[in-house]
Amino acid sequence: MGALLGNVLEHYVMLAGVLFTIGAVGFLVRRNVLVQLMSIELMLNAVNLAFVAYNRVHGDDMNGHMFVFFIIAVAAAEVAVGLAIVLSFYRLTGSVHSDDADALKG
Amino acid sequence: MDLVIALSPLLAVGFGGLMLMLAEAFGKPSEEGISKTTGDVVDAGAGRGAELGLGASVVLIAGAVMAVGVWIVGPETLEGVADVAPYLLIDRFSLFFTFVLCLGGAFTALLGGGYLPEHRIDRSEFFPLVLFSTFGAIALAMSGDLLSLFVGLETMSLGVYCLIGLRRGSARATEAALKYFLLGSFAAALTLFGAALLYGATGHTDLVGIGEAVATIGQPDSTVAAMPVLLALALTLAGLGFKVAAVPFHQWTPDAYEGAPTPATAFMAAVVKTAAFAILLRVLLVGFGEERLMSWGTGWPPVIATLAVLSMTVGNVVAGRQESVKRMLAYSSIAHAGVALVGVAATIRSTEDATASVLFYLLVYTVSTAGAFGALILCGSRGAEAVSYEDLAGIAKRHPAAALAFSLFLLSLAGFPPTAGFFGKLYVFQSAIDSELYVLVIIGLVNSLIGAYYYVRVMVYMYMREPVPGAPVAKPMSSGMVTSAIVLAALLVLGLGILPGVSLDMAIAAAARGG
Amino acid sequence: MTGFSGGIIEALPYLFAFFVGAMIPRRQGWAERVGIGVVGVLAVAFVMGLWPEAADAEATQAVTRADEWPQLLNVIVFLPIVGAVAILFAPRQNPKLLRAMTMGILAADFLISLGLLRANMTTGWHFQYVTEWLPTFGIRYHVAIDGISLWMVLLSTVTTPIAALVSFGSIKKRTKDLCFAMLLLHGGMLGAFVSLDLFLFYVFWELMLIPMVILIGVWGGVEKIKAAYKFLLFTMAGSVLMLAAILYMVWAHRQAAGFVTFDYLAMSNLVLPRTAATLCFIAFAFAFVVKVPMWPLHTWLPDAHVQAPTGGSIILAAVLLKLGTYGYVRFCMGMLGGPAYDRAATLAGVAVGGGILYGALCAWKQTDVKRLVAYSSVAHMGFVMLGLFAATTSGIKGALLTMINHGIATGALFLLVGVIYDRRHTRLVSEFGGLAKVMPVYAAVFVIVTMASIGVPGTNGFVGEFMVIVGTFVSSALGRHGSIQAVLATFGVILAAVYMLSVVQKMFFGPITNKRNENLPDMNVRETLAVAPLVALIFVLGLFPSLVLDTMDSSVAHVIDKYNSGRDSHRGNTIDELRLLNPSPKGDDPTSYDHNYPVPPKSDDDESANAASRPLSTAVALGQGVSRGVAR
Amino acid sequence: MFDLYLPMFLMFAIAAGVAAGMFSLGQFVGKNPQSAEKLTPFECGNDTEGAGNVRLSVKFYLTAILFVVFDIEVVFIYPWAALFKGLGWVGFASMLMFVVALLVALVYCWKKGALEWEK
Repeated sequence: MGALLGNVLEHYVMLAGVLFTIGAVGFLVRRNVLVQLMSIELMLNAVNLAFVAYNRVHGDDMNGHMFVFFIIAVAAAEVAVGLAIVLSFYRLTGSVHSDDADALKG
Repeated sequence: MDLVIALSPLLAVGFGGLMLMLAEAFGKPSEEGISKTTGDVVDAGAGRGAELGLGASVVLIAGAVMAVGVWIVGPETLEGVADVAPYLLIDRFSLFFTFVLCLGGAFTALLGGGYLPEHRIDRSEFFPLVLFSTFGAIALAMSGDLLSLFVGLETMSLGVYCLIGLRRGSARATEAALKYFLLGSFAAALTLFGAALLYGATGHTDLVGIGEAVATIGQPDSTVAAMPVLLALALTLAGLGFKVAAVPFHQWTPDAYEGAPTPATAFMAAVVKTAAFAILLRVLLVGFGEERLMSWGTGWPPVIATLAVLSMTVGNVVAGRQESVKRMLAYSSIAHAGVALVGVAATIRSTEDATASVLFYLLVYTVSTAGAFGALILCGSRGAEAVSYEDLAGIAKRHPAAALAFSLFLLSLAGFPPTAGFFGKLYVFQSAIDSELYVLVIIGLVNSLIGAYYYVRVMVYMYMREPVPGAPVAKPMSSGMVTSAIVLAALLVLGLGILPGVSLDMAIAAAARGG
Repeated sequence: MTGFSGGIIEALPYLFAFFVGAMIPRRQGWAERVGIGVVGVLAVAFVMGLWPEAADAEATQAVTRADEWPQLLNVIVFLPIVGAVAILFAPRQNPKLLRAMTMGILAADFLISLGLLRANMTTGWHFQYVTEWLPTFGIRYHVAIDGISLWMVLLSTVTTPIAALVSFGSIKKRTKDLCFAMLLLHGGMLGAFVSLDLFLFYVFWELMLIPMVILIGVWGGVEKIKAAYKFLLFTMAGSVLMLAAILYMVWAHRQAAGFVTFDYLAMSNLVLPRTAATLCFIAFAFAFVVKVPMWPLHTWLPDAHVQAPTGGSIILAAVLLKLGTYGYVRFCMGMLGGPAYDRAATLAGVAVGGGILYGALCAWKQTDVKRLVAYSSVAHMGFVMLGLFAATTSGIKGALLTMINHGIATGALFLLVGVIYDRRHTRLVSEFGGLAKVMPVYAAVFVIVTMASIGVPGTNGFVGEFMVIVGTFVSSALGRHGSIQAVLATFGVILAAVYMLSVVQKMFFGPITNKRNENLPDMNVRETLAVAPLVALIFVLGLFPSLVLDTMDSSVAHVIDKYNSGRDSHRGNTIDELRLLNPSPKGDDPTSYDHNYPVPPKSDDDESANAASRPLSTAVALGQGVSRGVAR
Repeated sequence: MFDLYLPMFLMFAIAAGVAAGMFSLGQFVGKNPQSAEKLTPFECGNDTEGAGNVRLSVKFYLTAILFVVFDIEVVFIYPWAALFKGLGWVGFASMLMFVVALLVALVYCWKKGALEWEK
């Protein structure tokens, strides 16, 4: 077991859980596309926190940290692609409101 | 050195992608390419769609051939494979999937090579993107660890988001890309959180380690708590459910399929779904393969069975009422995901047969869907793309070959005997009956009845209906690449339908000896 | 005999591919034609390579009887299918060549099928050919005929050329699709009649569907599409349930005998638990009752007939309906005798009440001739099913004979209705009157065929119906209802006379009411040529029925004793008993009906071993691969 | 446990108090006339023209994103550099492949004109 006291791990995991739920609810509730993008990033960072906290418990290998590196890199790429799509969406429809995305119906 | 041989399909596709990027950047635009572009920076790849398409398909077919080569060499004998083991498992299971994914990618590249120049979409980034997405899909199918699962999933998905949003001018394509992007990254975040909980509970990130740790739940000395594992199971199922487009998570599919250019839709329907099933099978059978989790009472089979029933029923019923053929094919791909889920649910008792049936079904599904979309592309030309039923009215008189090809693929999707689709469905339902899931089989068969209705409805429009005088009529286009893709798909559909012996034994071998 | 012809058979596919390849006309110059021909040959070689067993004939472990040529059935079934594919490559521009090719192939098929008559129908399967198709599934390409299916094949090879001859006369547009649909339909029907492997039967059963839908949908009448949908969905609903029953029985056989097989011989040797047997019987019966059609599920037939073109409705009436009854004899009575016996009395009631009486009353009310003939065929098929439910020797023989007679008589009727439809483009009885004066030959033929369909002694109709009624009277399966049902059936014969003669009177005799009927041309050469063989058969079978009846003795006896053994085992078994009827079938003597009984595969990985699954260990092996090697 | 972090909490509290105090003082003590002229956005003296959200050209976005994407890769090079000695040739070869992929991406962006600042 890592140097951390047992119950402190729960604090971190609790925090990660709370952050994740905030991100998920933010994604589902908010209509502005940029806010949805931000809430996805929030969810990813909550997962990072959980990984680092758990890695502290399973002390010997650096799996958790390695995972975090990859998540950060992929999140950056995801944001790049996401912003490009949002930009072209904004260019075409003049708004970032996801309710306006109703050209495809039926 | 063995490692390079073992990973040859993956490296070929990746290296091919890089080469294609450079070729596209440094190639000189074709003369008619320059005249068309209005922007100040003349796209180097302008007007080069056909050549790049051919290059991409050659690379992907080479990948497929290498996969068969490594299969013949026998991945167990190559000892270099152990170095990269927990992250990329090179065994018969992943080689079979590599073959299917490369085949699907090759079809997409061929269709794209014909479709893009025809509809003046001059974004020839299409082909490097197809290569990189297939690279991600193969990595996903090969991955034996949550890390490479996530990286493969994201590489594939990012490529597909761009593929959809390629036609920047059209609001429909951008909107489709936006919807798929939002839901796709949401699904990836769910899967990730599941992975974090699994890592926390078991201390392993590789699937086999997780499987063994999960098996120790309940024993006195086990350090693994049941709660996070069950929560992780739910989250992973939700995340992969999005990717597989099972019903409760399918809202994005019709819009994404309809908005995207048709070759991209073929790619999503064939390759993305197959790769998602590959990883779903591996995660469920290896990560959560322990008896209690796999039993009908306490484990995931009832969840998968409900997903299957919902997907089949909703997919078929809603597909029947669609007006656009592309949207109908989107809902029918949801129904086919449902049938494959029946195979996954059937793994509770006859694991080998059920896994082999899912593998074979996915091979048949990839070929038939790619062929169907190819024929749909062939039926429409520049201004008059064939999308709705009315566009296809009376096309059998104007372009009998395209109509015949389209009917063949529709019959294969509907599951009529001489074609491969029937055998795939039969094999899945037989393994479901071996696991005594009678209700599932009955529902599946009734759904294939509904499915037969709307597949034959397209044939009715093609053969028996006259085009409404005023309506814009889709003129069939002539493109060598699309025709060659269709002929290849037709040969495979009939070949697998009449003589499925060889590929069937490969599927069984792939499912049986994991190592 | 087989040496030389075997060689031809081996070379046939390559010759055929070369011929088709070289025939693509648009390419000028000989080099391209030869080149494509060679590509065709390579393609066939590739296909042969995929299916190694088919290439060397002696791989078929079952040696058939000395005097019978094993490949005969393959040639009969696959000639039209390969012909259909060849038609696709033929040029679309000149229909004359297309028609000539189709008629040539159908005539050749008819002549070859006459070879079947040469062997006398002793007990056991004839012209049997077995080869491995999918060993891992136990699916074999197993074709054979016996007394019953022999006459079905001949009926089909006789009526399809006639239907083609007639439809080429009346249909001028899209000939290529018509030829393709006709040939594929012909091949599918023949395959369904001869296949003894449940999987093969199901493949041919579904293969027939699409060409018939195309026939109805493309050249049909006003609302042809609705009729095509109805036909497709009714039949599909039935066959989907049948597939579920097949899969269950295969699984049950695997539990009982240890190895997986789809073969009919193995399935008929299986005793299922009581509820499962009843459910399977309901599934199979539903599929065949829809096809027959029997009373509650017959609504698709009148629409399909009214909308179908003449040729299509001849085939539909003459052969497709017989598949339902043939399927009932072969699969419901042959495999699931027990539940068939329990349900026989009620189903016979439905056949008499719904089929014979209701069908006759509906026919009587119709104003459209084609719809009238459609309902009359519902009545005739009611007779056939009554004979099958009676399950006595004379009942079943009568039923089989009525199937052949109905095929001939109703086929001829539809042909004749097509004749006046081509002239007046209407089918309403009120439109015609006093045709006898204008078209004497046509009237004479119509009266003769009406006599046959009513069942006047001397024509074939009478013999069949008489034997069915006698069989119902003495049947043990129908118990005390037998006599009542026989009486009602005889009453049905009278009703048949009523509605047929009333139509004949209205259309042919009395004054010419409608001016347009004055100068209608009489039957031309093509139509007379088409109807002549049918009229001849009416009298031949009417006066010498023993030609057909004697050949059926052994196979009808076999069906009855399978039916009785099924009944005894079903009555005796407890709720969950699952066993093989006779555990040691004699698989190798050609005279027994268990010839070529499927044997468990002798390969090393014993089939039953991997049938019992080990969920966790294989799953771990699946993911484990070589990852164990990594020391982290 | 709480006493371990007491000084930190105190420091936070004081900082928050000072900041809040400054704002509230300005609000309550000073008089702030809401004249129209005072509410216009302050643009270093000259008056404003044109719409509020001027259309930014794409190149700002492009440069920022390219920076973010390429800078993240440094995350992977750091641990590799730390263990450079231990990894030997295999490590070097794999990192070489990683860098080559990045190079191809850079050349692609450059050739496609993503890095052009002024036309």
